[in-house]
Amino acid sequence: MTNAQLISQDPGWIIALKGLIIFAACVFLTIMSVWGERRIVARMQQRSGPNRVGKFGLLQALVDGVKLALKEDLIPKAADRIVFVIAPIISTTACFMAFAVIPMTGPVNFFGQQTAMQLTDLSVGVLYVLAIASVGVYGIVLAGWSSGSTYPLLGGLRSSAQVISYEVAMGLSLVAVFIYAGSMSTSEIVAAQDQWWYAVVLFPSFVIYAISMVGETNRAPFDLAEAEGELVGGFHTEYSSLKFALFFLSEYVNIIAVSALATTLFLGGYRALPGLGFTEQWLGGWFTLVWFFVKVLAFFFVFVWLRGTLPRLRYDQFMKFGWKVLIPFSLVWILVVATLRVMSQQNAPQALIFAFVFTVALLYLAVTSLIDRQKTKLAEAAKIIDTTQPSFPVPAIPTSRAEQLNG
Amino acid sequence: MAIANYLYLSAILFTIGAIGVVVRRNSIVVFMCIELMLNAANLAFVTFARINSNLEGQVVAFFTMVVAACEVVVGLAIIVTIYRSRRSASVDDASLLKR
Amino acid sequence: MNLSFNPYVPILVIGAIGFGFAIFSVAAAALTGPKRYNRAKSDAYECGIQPSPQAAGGGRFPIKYFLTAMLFIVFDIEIVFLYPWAVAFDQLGVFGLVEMGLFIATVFVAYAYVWRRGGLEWD
Amino acid sequence: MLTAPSLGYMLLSPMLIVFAAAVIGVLIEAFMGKTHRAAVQLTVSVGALLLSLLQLWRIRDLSSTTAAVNSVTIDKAGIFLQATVVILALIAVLLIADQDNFTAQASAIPGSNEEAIALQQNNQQTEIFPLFLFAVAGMMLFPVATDLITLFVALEVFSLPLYLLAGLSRRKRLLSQEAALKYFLLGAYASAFFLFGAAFLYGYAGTISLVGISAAAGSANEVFLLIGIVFVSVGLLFKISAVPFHSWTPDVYQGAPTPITAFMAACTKVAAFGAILRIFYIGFAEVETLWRPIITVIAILTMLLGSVVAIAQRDVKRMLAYSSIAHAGFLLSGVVALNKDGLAASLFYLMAYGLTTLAAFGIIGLVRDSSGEVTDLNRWIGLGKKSPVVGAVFAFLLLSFAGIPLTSGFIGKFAIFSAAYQSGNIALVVTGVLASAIAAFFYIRVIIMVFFTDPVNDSVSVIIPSVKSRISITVATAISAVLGLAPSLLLNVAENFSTFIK
Amino acid sequence: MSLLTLIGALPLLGAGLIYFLPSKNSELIKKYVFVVTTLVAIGSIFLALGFDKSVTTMQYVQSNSWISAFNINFAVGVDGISLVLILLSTILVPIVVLATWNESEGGRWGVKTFYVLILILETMMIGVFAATDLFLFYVFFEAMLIPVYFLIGGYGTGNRSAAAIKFLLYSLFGGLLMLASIIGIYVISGNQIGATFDLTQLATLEIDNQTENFLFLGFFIAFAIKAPLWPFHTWLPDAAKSATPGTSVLLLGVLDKVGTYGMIRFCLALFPDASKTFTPLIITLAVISIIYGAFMAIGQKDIKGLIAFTSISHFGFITMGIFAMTSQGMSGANLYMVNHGFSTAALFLVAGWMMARRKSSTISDFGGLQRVTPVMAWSFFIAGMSGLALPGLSSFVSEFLVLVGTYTRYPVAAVIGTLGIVLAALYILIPIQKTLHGPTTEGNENLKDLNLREKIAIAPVIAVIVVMGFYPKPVLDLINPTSEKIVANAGFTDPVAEVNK
Repeated sequence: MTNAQLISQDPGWIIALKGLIIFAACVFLTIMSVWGERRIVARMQQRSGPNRVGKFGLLQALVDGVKLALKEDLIPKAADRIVFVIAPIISTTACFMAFAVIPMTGPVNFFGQQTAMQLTDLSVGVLYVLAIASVGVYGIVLAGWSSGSTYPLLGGLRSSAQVISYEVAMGLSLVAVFIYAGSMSTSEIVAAQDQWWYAVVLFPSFVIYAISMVGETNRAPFDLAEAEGELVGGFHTEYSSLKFALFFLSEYVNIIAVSALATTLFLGGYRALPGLGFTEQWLGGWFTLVWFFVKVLAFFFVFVWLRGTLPRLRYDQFMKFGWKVLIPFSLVWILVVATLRVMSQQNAPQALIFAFVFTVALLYLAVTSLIDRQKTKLAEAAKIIDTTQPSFPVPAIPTSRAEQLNG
Repeated sequence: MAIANYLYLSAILFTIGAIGVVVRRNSIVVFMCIELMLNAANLAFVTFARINSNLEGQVVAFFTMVVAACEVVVGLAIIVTIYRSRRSASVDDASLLKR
Repeated sequence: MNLSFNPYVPILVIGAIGFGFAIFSVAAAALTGPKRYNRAKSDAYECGIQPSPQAAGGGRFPIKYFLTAMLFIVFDIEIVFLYPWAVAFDQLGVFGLVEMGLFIATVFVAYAYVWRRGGLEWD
Repeated sequence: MLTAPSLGYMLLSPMLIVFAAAVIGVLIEAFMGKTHRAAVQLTVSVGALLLSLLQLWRIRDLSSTTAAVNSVTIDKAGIFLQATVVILALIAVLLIADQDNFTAQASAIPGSNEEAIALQQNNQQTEIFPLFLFAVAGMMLFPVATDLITLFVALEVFSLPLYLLAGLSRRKRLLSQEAALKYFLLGAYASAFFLFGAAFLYGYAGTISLVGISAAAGSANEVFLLIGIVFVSVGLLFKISAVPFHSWTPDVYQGAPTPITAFMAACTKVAAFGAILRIFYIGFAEVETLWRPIITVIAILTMLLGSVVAIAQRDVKRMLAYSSIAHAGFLLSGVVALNKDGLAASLFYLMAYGLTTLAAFGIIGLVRDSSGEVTDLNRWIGLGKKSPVVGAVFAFLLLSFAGIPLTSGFIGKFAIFSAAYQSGNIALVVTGVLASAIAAFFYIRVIIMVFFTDPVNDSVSVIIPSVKSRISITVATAISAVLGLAPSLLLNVAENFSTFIK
Repeated sequence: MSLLTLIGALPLLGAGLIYFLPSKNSELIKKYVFVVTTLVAIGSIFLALGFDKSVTTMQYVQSNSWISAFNINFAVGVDGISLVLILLSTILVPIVVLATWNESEGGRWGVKTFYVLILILETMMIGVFAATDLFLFYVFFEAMLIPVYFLIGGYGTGNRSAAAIKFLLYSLFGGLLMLASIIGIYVISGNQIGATFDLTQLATLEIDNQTENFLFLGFFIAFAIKAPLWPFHTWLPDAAKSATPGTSVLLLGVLDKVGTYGMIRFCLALFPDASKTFTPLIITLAVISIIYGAFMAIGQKDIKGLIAFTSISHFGFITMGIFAMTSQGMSGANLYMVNHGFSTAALFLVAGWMMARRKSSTISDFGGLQRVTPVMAWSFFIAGMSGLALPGLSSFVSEFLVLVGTYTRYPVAAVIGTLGIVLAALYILIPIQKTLHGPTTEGNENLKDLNLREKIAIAPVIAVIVVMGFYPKPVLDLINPTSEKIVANAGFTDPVAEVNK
C-alpha cells in the first residue's frame, strides 16, 4: 500500500493526534533551532553563545518566549487595530499548515494502526504548500501596512516583494521535478526518488530551489526586510510581546517547512541515505523519521551557516539576482529538461541527445560570455567617466598632517 | 452540506460585487468588487464542475484566474495613471466627460 | 474499510490547531503583559526624532512595488500552467513540448520587454 | 489517460499570424532603436494583416472546420467575420500610424515636465502597434470561438488592449485617461456578468461548448439556462453598446484617440456581433422563446434611444457614438431574425458599417485647430466652404449612416430589416424605420452645419492628411461607395459565407 | 440598352463631363448644360414618337440583374402614364435652364455644382418614372432628395437651410415608411412566389387584409407627403419659398408628381383592396386639400407661397381624380399632372423674373406691371388663367375630367371640389389684379421687360398650355389606355359609359 492509501484510511483520532504531534514538533523545533542557531553562529564567530539557562543554554529560547509574554502588548495609535492583530495570526496559522502534506516517515505502526507520519496526501500537495506560503505573505504585508508607521510599511513591502519574487523562481524550479515524478503529490515524489535523488538528477533545479528558499524565508544573506541599519526590524518593528513572538515563530517554522519540502522533493524525503536502505525497516519504519530530520536539520544548518558567513546583499542586487538570473535560467532549464525527457521517451539516438546537450552547453557559454563582455565594457565605460575631471571646483587637498588634523 | 449552498454563496458574492460596483466611488474598490464578481463566477464554475462531475468547470476557473490577473495588470495601470494625474482615485472625480 | 475523510479535513485540523495557538497567544499577551500607559509608547517608532503622525505617503505603496506585483502575477500564472503540464508531460509527448515551448517563448518575450524597458531595475 | 490533441494549425493560422506579429512587435519594442521603430512596427502590422488575409483566403474552402479541440469553429461565416476584422484593421492601422494622435509617454503626468521632455525628444508611442495587433487577434478569435471559455478569453484579449489604447490620447490627456478608466471598469463589469452567465450555462448543460448547450435544450434545469442567457447577454450587449448597457460608449468614443475610436467602433462591433450571432444562432437557437422577446425589446430601445439622444449631441464624436448605438440596434434585428438571411445581412452590414465608421472617424481626425482635434460641432460650421472635398466625403459618409439609397448603409439596412420582417418581427422593422428617420435628422443637421452655414471661426481648419490617413480614408470611402452602388459584390459573398456550422 | 436607359443616362454622363469644363467660364457651362438637356428632351420626344399606343404593356423594357442576392433588377420601361411624365420632366429641364440662366450665380457653391445637381436630378427624375422594379423605384425616389436638398440649401434664398432640412426630413420619413412596406411586400413575395421586386409579379400577390392595409398606408403616406396632400403638406410652402424659381419648378412641376404617380403605380396596382378600403378617407383628404390650399392661397402675401398653396389645391384635384376610381377621373388626374407641371412652371418662371427684377417676392410690392413690362405681364396672366382652369387653357380639360369622373362615384366630393374652382378664381384674380393692373407702384417704374432669352424660354410653355387646352388628344391618347387598364386592374368598372372619347 502506498502512503496515500494508508493515510486516507486514518480514523479521526489519528488525524487529530498527528496534527497535534506535528504542531508540537514544529514548536519544539523552533525553540531548539533558535537556540541552535545562536550557538552555531556564536561558534563561527568565536563566541560561545547562550549558555546560562539550562544545560548548554538549551532552555534559552523557551525563557525568551516567557519573557516576551510578560512584556507590554503595544498597539501604536496610528495603527489599524484590527488588521494589526490579525496579521500575526495569519502568519502563524499559515506556517503550520504547510506541514500538513510533508511525509516524514514511511509506513509505520501508529498505536496499532498502520499509517504514515503524514497528515494528509493531496494530489496537488506541492502546489498546496506554495499556496499556503503565499497566504503567509499576507501576514507580512498586513503587518507592515497596519502599523501605520514608515519603517514597517517599507519593511513589509520589501519583504513581500522579496518573497513573491523568489517564489517565482522556486515555483519554476519545481517544474522539472514534476516532469520527472509525473505527480505533484509529495508522497509520490518521494516514492519516485527510490533510484536517484532529484538533487542529483536535476541538480540545477535543486540549486535554484535552495537559493530561492533562502530568499523566500527572508533569511541572510537575503534578509533585507529586516536590515537593521535601514529599516529597524522591518515589518514587525511595531510589534511587541507575544505578537512579536508569533512572527518570530512563524519565521522559523517557515524555514523548517521549506527545508522539509526541499528534503521531500530533492533529497528523497524520509528515505535513508544511499547504501543505508536497510535502516528504513528499523523500529517498525519509525527510523525513517530520523532520516527525515537529519536531512531537514542539515538544511537548517546550511541556513545558519549562510547567516554566519555571508554579508547581506543590497536590495537591488538581490532583486536583480532573482529576476534576471534565477528566472530566465529556470525557464531555459525547464525547456532543456523537457526536451531531454521527450528525447529519451521517443528513443532518440544517443548521438542526438549528446548533440542537444552539447548545443545547450555551448549556447550557455556563449550567452554568459557575451554578458560578461558587456559587463566589462560597461565597467570600462564607467571607469572613463570616473577619471574625467569633475566639473565642480574641488578644494585643494591639504598636504601636511597638521593641516589635515586641524581641518 | 448541500452542494447547492455553494451556488447560493456564489450568487451572494456576485451580488455583493455587482452592487459594490454601482455604489462605491473609489475606483480601486470598484475594481475589487469586479474581481469579487469574477471569483464568484469561478466558484460557480467549480461547483457546477462538481455537480456535473466533469472537469471542464475547473479548467475554466483556471483560465478565469489568468484573465482576472491580466485584468488586474491593465486595470491597475490605468487607475494608477489616473491617480498620478489627478491625485484621486474616486470615480466621481473623473467627470470631465459630461454625462 | 473505515470511513475515510476528505483529504482536506486534516488540513483543517492542523489549521485549527495553528489558529487556536495564535489566538491564544494574542489573547494571552493582552493578559500577561503589564499595562503602563505612556503616550510616547503608542507613537510610531522613528529613531528618536518627532514621529510623523502617519506612515510616509499616507500608507500608500511606491509604484515600484506595484510593478513587482504585476510581474509576479504574470510569472505565477505561467507557473500555474506549467504545473499541470509538467505532471502530464509524459503523456503529452512532443505535442506538449512544442506547445509549452511556444508558451514559454511568449512569456519570455514579455519578460525581455520588461527587462529592456527597465522594469527589472531596483534601487 | 491523456492523449495529445491536434490543433489544426492550418485553420488557426490567420489568427496565429496576427498573434505572432504582436509578439514580434513586443520584441521590436524591446530591442529596436527609436529611430526606425515606428516604421518597422507599421510594416510588421500591415504585413501580418495582409498575410493573415491571404491565409484566410486559402482556408476558405477547407472541409474540416473545427480546430483546437473543438474550441473554435472556422466555418464560412467565421472566415468572413475574420476577414472583415482584418480588412477593417488594415485600414485602421494606417490611421493609427499617424503618430501625432498618441501621447509620447503614457505614464507621464499630463502637463508635467516629463511629458514635455518626451515630446521634445520626439518620442513616439509605438507600443500601440503590438497592442493593436493583440486586439485584432482577439477580435478574430471572438467570432469563431465555440465554447464559453474561449469566448471569454477572446473577449478579454481584445478588450484589454483597447482599454489601454483608449487612454493614450496625446491631447486632452485627462479626458482620455478618464475614458480609459470608464471603459475599463464598465468593460470588466460586463465581462464578470458574461462569466457568471457562462457558469450557469455550464451548470445547465454540463458542458461549455455551444453545441452542447443547444443539445441540452429541454433536458435540464431551465432556471439555470435563463440565468445563463440573461447574464451572458448582458456581457455581450455591453460590448455592442446596446441599451441599457450603452452608457460607456459616448464617453469612451469621445475621450479615446480618434484613430482608436475608429478602430474600436468598427472592429469591436464586427467581433462582438460575430460572437453574438454565433452564440444565439448555435447555442440558444433551440430555446428562442426564452430570449427572443427580450432581445427584440432591447433592439427597439437601442435603436430609439441611440437615435433620439444623438440629436442633443454637440460633439461630433459623441454624436457618432450614439449613432453607433442606434446601429447596434439595427444589427440586433439581424440577431433576432434568426435565419440565414439575417446572418448574411448582418455580415454585409458589419462590413459596410465598419468601413463607413473608419472613414468618418478618419475625417474627424483631420479637423483641427492649434490645440488639436476639434470635435465641437459648433466649430465645424462652414467647414464645407474651406475644404469642400473633405466636407463632401464626410457628408457622403453621414448619408451612408443615415441609410440613404445608393449608399452601402441603405443596402445593409434593407437586408437586415427584410430578414427581420421575414422572421415576423414587424414591430422591429417599423421601429427601425422610424429610428432611421429620427437618425437622419442629426446626420443631415451636420451636413447643414458643414455646408449651408458660413464659417464663423477661422481657427478651425482641415489639415492636409498624411499619405497614410489619405490612403485609409480614401480606400474606406471608396469601398463603401462601391458597396452602395454594386452591393452584389459583397452580398453574394456574404450569402455564400453565411453558414454557421455546429 | 434601350433608348429609355440611354435617355436616362445621358444627363448623368453630361454631369460627369462637366468636370472637364473650366470652372471660370460659367457661360460655357450653361450653354453646355442647355445643349445636353435639350438633347435629352429631343430624345424623349423620339421616345414618345416610337411609343406604341395600341398596347398597354410596358415598352422600351430593359432588365439587368443588379443585386442578385435580393433578386433586384435594373428594370425600366414605360407605359403611357410614365411616358408623359418623362416627357414633362425632360422638356421642363432645358426650359428651366434657359429661363433661370443666372440663378446659379448667387449660390453657396459654384455654377458647376449647380448644374451637376440639376443634371443628376434629371437622371433621377427619368429613373423614378421609368423604374419597373420596386426597389429601383425606391432608390431613385430617395436619392432624388439629395440633389434637391443641396439645390435648396445651397442656392435658395431666405431661411434656406431650415427649409432644405424640413423638406429632406419629411421626404425621408415618408420614404422610410415606404421602405418598411417595401420590405413587407418583398418578404410576402418571397413566401408566395419567390422573392421579387418586379411590379407585375408583385401585383399578383394575395395579401391578407390587415397586412395589405398596413403596407398600403406605408406607401400612401410616403406619396402623400411627396404630393403635398393635407395634412402632410407643411414642408412645401417653406421649400417653395426658399428654393430658387428654377428649383421650385422642378420641385412642384416634376418631383411632386412622383407622389401622385406613385399612388397610381403602386398603391392602386399593388394594393387594390386596401385602396378601396381607404378611398373614402383619401377622397376626404383630397377635398380638404383643395379647399385648404385655396383658402391659404388667398391669404398669401408672398408670390411663391401663393403658387405653393395653389399647387396643394391642385394636387387635391389630382388625388381625388385618382381615387375616384373611374377611367375619366384617372385620365383627368394623369392629364392634370402634365398640365399642372407646365402651368406651375409658367407661374414660377414668370414670378421668378418678376421677383428678380423687383428684388422682392411680396405681392403688394408689385402693381401696374402691365404698363411697364407688358410681355411679362401677359405671360403671367396666361399662366394664372391656366392655374384657375380657364376653359380653353390646358388645366380646364383635366379639371373637368376629374370632376366628371369623381361625380359619377362621389358626387358630394365633386361638388365641394367645384367650390375649389370658385375659390381658384379668387386666389388667382386678386393677385393678378394687384400686380398687373392699377397704378404702377413705387419702385416698379424702371423694371425691364423680358429679354429674348426669357421670351424663348417661356414661349414653349405658353404654347403647350394653350395647345393642350384646345387639343389634348395626343396626350390623352397616350394616357387613356393605361388609365383604363389601371382602373380595371384595381377591380373597378366605370359607373357610367365613357365620356369624352
